[in-house]
Amino acid sequence: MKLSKTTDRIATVYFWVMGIVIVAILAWFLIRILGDGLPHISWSFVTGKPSEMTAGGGVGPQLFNSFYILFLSLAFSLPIGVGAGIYLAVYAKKNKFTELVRISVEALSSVPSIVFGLFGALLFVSLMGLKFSILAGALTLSLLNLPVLVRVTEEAIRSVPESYWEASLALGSTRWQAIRKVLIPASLPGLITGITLVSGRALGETALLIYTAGLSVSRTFPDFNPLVMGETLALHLWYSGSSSLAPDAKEIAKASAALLVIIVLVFNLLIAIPSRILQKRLSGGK
Amino acid sequence: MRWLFIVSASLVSVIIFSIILFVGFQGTQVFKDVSFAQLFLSTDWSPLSDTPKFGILSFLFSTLLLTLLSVILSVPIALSGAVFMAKIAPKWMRELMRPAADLFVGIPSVVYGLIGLTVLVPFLGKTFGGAGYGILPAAIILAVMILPTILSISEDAIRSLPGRLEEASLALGATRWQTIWKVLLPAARPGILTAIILGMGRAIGETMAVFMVIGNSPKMPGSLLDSTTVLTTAIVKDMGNTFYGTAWNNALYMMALVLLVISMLLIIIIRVVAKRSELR
Amino acid sequence: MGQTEKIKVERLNLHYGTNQALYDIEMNIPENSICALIGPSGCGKSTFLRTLNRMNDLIEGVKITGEVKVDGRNIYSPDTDVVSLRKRVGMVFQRPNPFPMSIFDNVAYGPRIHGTKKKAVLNEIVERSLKQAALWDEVKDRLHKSALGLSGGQQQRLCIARLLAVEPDVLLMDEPTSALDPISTLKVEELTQNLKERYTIIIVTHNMQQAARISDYTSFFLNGYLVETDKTDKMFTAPGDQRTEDYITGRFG
Amino acid sequence: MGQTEKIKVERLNLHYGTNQALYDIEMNIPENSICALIGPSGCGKSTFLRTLNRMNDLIEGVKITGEVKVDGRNIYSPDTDVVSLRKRVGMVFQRPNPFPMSIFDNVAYGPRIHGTKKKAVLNEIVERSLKQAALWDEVKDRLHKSALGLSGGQQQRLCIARLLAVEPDVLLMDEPTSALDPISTLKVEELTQNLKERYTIIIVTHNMQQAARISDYTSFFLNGYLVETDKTDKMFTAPGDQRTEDYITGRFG
Amino acid sequence: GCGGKEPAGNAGANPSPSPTATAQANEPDKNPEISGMVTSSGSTALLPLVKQAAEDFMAKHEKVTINVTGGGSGTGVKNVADGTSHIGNSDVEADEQYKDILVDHIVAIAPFALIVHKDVTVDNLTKQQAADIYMGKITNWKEVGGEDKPIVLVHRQDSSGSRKIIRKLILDGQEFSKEGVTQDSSKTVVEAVASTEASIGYVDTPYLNDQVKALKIDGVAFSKETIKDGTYKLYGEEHMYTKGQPEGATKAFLDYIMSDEFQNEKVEKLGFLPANLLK
Ligand SMILES: Nc1ncnc2c1ncn2[C@@H]1O[C@H](COP(=O)(O)OP(=O)(O)OP(=O)(O)O)[C@@H](O)[C@H]1O
Ligand SMILES: Nc1ncnc2c1ncn2[C@@H]1O[C@H](COP(=O)(O)OP(=O)(O)OP(=O)(O)O)[C@@H](O)[C@H]1O
Ligand SMILES: [Mg+2]
Ligand SMILES: [Mg+2]
Ligand SMILES: O=P([O-])([O-])[O-]
Repeated sequence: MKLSKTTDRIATVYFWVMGIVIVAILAWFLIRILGDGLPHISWSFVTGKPSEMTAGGGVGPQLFNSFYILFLSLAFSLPIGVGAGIYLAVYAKKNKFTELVRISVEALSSVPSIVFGLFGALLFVSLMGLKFSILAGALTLSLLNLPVLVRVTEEAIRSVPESYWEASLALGSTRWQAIRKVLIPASLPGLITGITLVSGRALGETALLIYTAGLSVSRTFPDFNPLVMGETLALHLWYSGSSSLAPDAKEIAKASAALLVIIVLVFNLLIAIPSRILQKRLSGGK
Repeated sequence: MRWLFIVSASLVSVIIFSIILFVGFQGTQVFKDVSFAQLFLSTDWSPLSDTPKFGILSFLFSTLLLTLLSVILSVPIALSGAVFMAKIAPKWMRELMRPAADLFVGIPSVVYGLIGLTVLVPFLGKTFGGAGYGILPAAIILAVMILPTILSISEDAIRSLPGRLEEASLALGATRWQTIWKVLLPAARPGILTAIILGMGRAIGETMAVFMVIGNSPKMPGSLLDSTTVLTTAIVKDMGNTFYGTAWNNALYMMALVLLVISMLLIIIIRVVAKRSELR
Repeated sequence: MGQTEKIKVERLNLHYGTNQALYDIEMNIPENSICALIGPSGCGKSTFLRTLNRMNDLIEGVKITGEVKVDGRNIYSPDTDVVSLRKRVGMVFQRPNPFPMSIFDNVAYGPRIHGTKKKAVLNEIVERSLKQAALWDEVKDRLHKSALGLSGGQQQRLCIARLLAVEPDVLLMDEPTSALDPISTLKVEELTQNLKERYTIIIVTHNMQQAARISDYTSFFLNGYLVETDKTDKMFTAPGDQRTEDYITGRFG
Repeated sequence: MGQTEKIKVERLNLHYGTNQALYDIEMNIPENSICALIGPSGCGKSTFLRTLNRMNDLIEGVKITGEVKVDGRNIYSPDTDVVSLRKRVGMVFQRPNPFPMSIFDNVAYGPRIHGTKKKAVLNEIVERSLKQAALWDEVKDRLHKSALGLSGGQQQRLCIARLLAVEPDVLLMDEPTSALDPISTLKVEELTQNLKERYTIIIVTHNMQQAARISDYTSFFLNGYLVETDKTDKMFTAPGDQRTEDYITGRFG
Repeated sequence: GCGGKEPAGNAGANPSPSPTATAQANEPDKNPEISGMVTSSGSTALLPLVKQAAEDFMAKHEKVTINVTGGGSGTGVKNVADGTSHIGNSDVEADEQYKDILVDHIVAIAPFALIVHKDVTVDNLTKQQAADIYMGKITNWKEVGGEDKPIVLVHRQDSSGSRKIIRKLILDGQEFSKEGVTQDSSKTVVEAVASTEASIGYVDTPYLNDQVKALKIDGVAFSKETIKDGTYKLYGEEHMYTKGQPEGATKAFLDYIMSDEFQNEKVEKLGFLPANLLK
């Protein structure tokens, strides 16, 4: 009795310490990245064109490309990922095929991005003739997104109580109606978390895009042509850190890192707010 | 509608199989030049010597060690954090940690690597002597990188447990810790395993950040602070610069195949373990 | 009372994996009647009820043999449209299961998925259904609040309202009043009396009084067997089987 | 019957956020007695019950004022040890909530967390508790199978067994029999009669007959107010309040 | 914005003698309005130079898009051979198997330097000392006149052009020691040497900066002059390969890179040396 209470108290302290440690780790990284990068961020940096030799280059086109590639890759991977997730959560009987899909998803989730890059370079860049392009990059990136989307969708839908599903079917809905009108809305908060996760990772991806999207930016800005090369912000960060000869390459790398973090932050906020409202609505709080 | 979902699901399998086929086809070409035994049982990696040697055993060993170590470092912290967020933290703290964790998934690995290279490596070098490169800094960086993934997915799993479980336990006079340890964590096990698998997947596949801090010597590590190479960095460092179709290049594809096989094996092991513990 | 057979069950057997839960069930249920299913906990009442609109299809490892005919057509024949079957044979569950949406949307859910779009029509359906389920007065001011904020009893009545909104032929009710207070229970019981003019109702209940009060026929289940089915009057006064009598009078368990 | 006051409630008010759910409740519950709480759905019975072992602490936004004294000590005073309070004041919920573990582990859960390690002792406790809850015969061959495979009624009895295994002082039961068949119900009712020799029991029920059958005192709730509390005999024959009479005789809703 | 000057097309089309493009089609292309897309991929060391050239060239030619990406020398050569890109950049000579189909254009000279952590007191190494250090025969700075500290080797990866050049010019083709640290780009080598005590590395001189100290070799410090007069021997050639003779925009682009304008101004500014320095 006494012992269990002491244990409980120790556990509580332990969890608090761990919570604080995590916050501290994250905060330390954040402060470092932002502290290093923020001083170099200016309007002309965010919107300007890059420059090879002279200082003062910007990342405007890269920023645009980042979002464009992210958007396209989600457009490809979301339907398939959510579809497969729904299949696993709802339709999948326990059979060989389901088992196969499940293992495929897990296997896919552990494929190193360099392998995706090589594969994308072969399939999209060479065989499909897309050359180094935004489209090839986005397609390859969507392969990377896919497993996370599948897992998150499945998990989100599974966490919806069985009773909703039963209730809907018992009212004569088709499975699809039950999925669309009850399961997906109820699992939306989870899904959104997943999409944010995927987006964050996609925005930060480099290894894979070097082989598929290329390191140049279009001369026009913004250029919606998906068949031109499209260096993303993360790529530019990598390039600035490993090859660029611009005199302020180091600052550009740091500023790009900070900018990326800010973007992901804004992204999170933009997505988190509606999802929180949604969650409140779902859980019955007024 | 149903067939659409099946097609999506099949597509996932098709993709992974094409990747395995592609990597496998290219990789097995290496056996034209190198014997199976030399490749897998030798630690001698000297691609440029007059009689090139392509032994990948040390890469394999280091990959496993690094993955294991980073998961071991990360999981206890991440799980404690998940429990903290789901059940203990006051609301404001949770609302702060959640987006913060998501945020960190988005930081490019190069940035982690750079911080590792400029902060962690010199620190470890000073503290333990030597240059500070090796599996330890790589594992620490990886642990931080996969922490948010494991954290947020496990937190979801714990949070989505029906409240009646907690109620039932507390109403029996269990302390919060007992409830967490004996009821909530076991009940959330499938979700937690998913989280760990995903985190592990990222750890095995991570390249850029590891590259900058692990040292990349093609040899067995003498200690956790000794320069060594893992499969991903072995692949990435030479893939772009070796010529297509050479034994060297094919050996790199072989390593990619090995990497795929290892991660699949890990997954299968975890599934078996999970299934067994579920039956109990 | 209706003479035509609405539901006819023949040699129905059901296994959960290797456990048999129903044995050779034979039953006829006439149209526009109320049939009560009684029996001790775990005897298979819920299981049986769920075979009537194929809700057991959802559970993995369930094997069913035999026939269930609704309006003369075997619902387990391969050409059955399960979706339209479930629209005709609706179900209220033992535990309230409202959707995580507003009260209005819960009730409008069925009509909407079956094609009703017009706001005015929906309004009317929702109001009527909630009134039939004796819930209207309590929720009319908070129709657009989440249904999960209701108490257990209110939630169950909402589920009944939701079912009524799709106007099925047959209502399957699995202890629909076990979470209701006597007054709501009374209202729901009255409601079933009204509904049977148009619908066929099969209701699982633990409450002998309730079975006696509202049903025309009563079926007694035991350990997966249907011990006997008869007119309720007869069943409660002169049951044909000793076990039935023992059960009704509370003599065994 | 015990004379000492086991529980004394004074000016208890409870808000869910801005909604008040309980108003100025005053109540005394003597030791070794059974007190039934009745009232229409949503009147606050469950809410009140949960204040007695501070289960409402878990819900965000709940504000409580007033005092609840158990054995003369206010359980809402800051120095109360909630954990040992809940061990003394145990609870069975409206919906069965077994843990996703084996039947044995469910029942052994309480004793284990309170320090019982010996296998033999645990075996004995589990068997005794399951027997008390009238479940032993049904599950004795599958003690190590998952509790989630039980039917609703079996699950609820398992929850009762699980509670009995920790041997609390006070049992709070929120419609514990609403998912049970009459035979199991009868057994549980009998059980409560046996238990009250040692325990104080507060039971929420929708079933007037049940309240009348088993309880010594009955409290009638309405819209968050405690209308009246009295000896059960008196309450069902000559209630002091018109509203109580109307409710008991089914005249309003 | 990018203000292209119309007549500047002449400069690009100006036939400038290319020292290595053996069968140069010398016919002057008078068409000032070249158009099209040129893709160039490969060596990361060469990237900044090609990117800079692309930037300049696109400013002069509104209708031409030059796409540049890295991927490594091997990838560049493979890409140009299979048609994925028009130009393959490489800092080493292409493999035998490509000799027949690819045309080599040497566009710059890349000098190398040995660099050390700033606290290292040694300023000069003989070629033999450097070789011994990198082969693992010398493992402490005190053996070459420095403090008593174990040497940390910083390498480039096996396949890197830089490493091949050091192997050829310093180690005379012998094996590198397996100890030490490997980085995958010149910049991260600088980064690693700067942050690791007692370390030594080698980089293309464009990447030299004041975070690290460049060593003299056999008493000679790196400069344009010491390279030109042959006393500083540590340098390599940068190649841009095309599949067959270049045409159209690709040719114009390569011509621009070989033009005096680019060679004399930009190449040196970026830290490389003009391709014709040694001619
Ligand atoms: N999904 C399932 N998987 C395996 N066995 C099941 C499942 N559902 C029910 N059973 C078993 O089938 C038998 C009949 O259960 P059923 O739920 O039909 O009983 P019931 O008569 O409705 O009981 P109650 O009155 O408690 O609801 C029980 O022994 C139960 O354990
Ligand atoms: N968690 C909660 N948050 C907000 N309001 C609540 C919550 N739980 C209950 N309520 C409200 O408090 C009131 C009393 O609810 P309570 O569950 O105590 O009623 P009850 O008498 O137990 O009803 P029932 O017989 O249906 O179980 C109801 O109006 C209900 O809507
Ligand atoms: Mg049932
Ligand atoms: Mg209640
Ligand atoms: O130019 P590198 O081949 O050394 O990268």
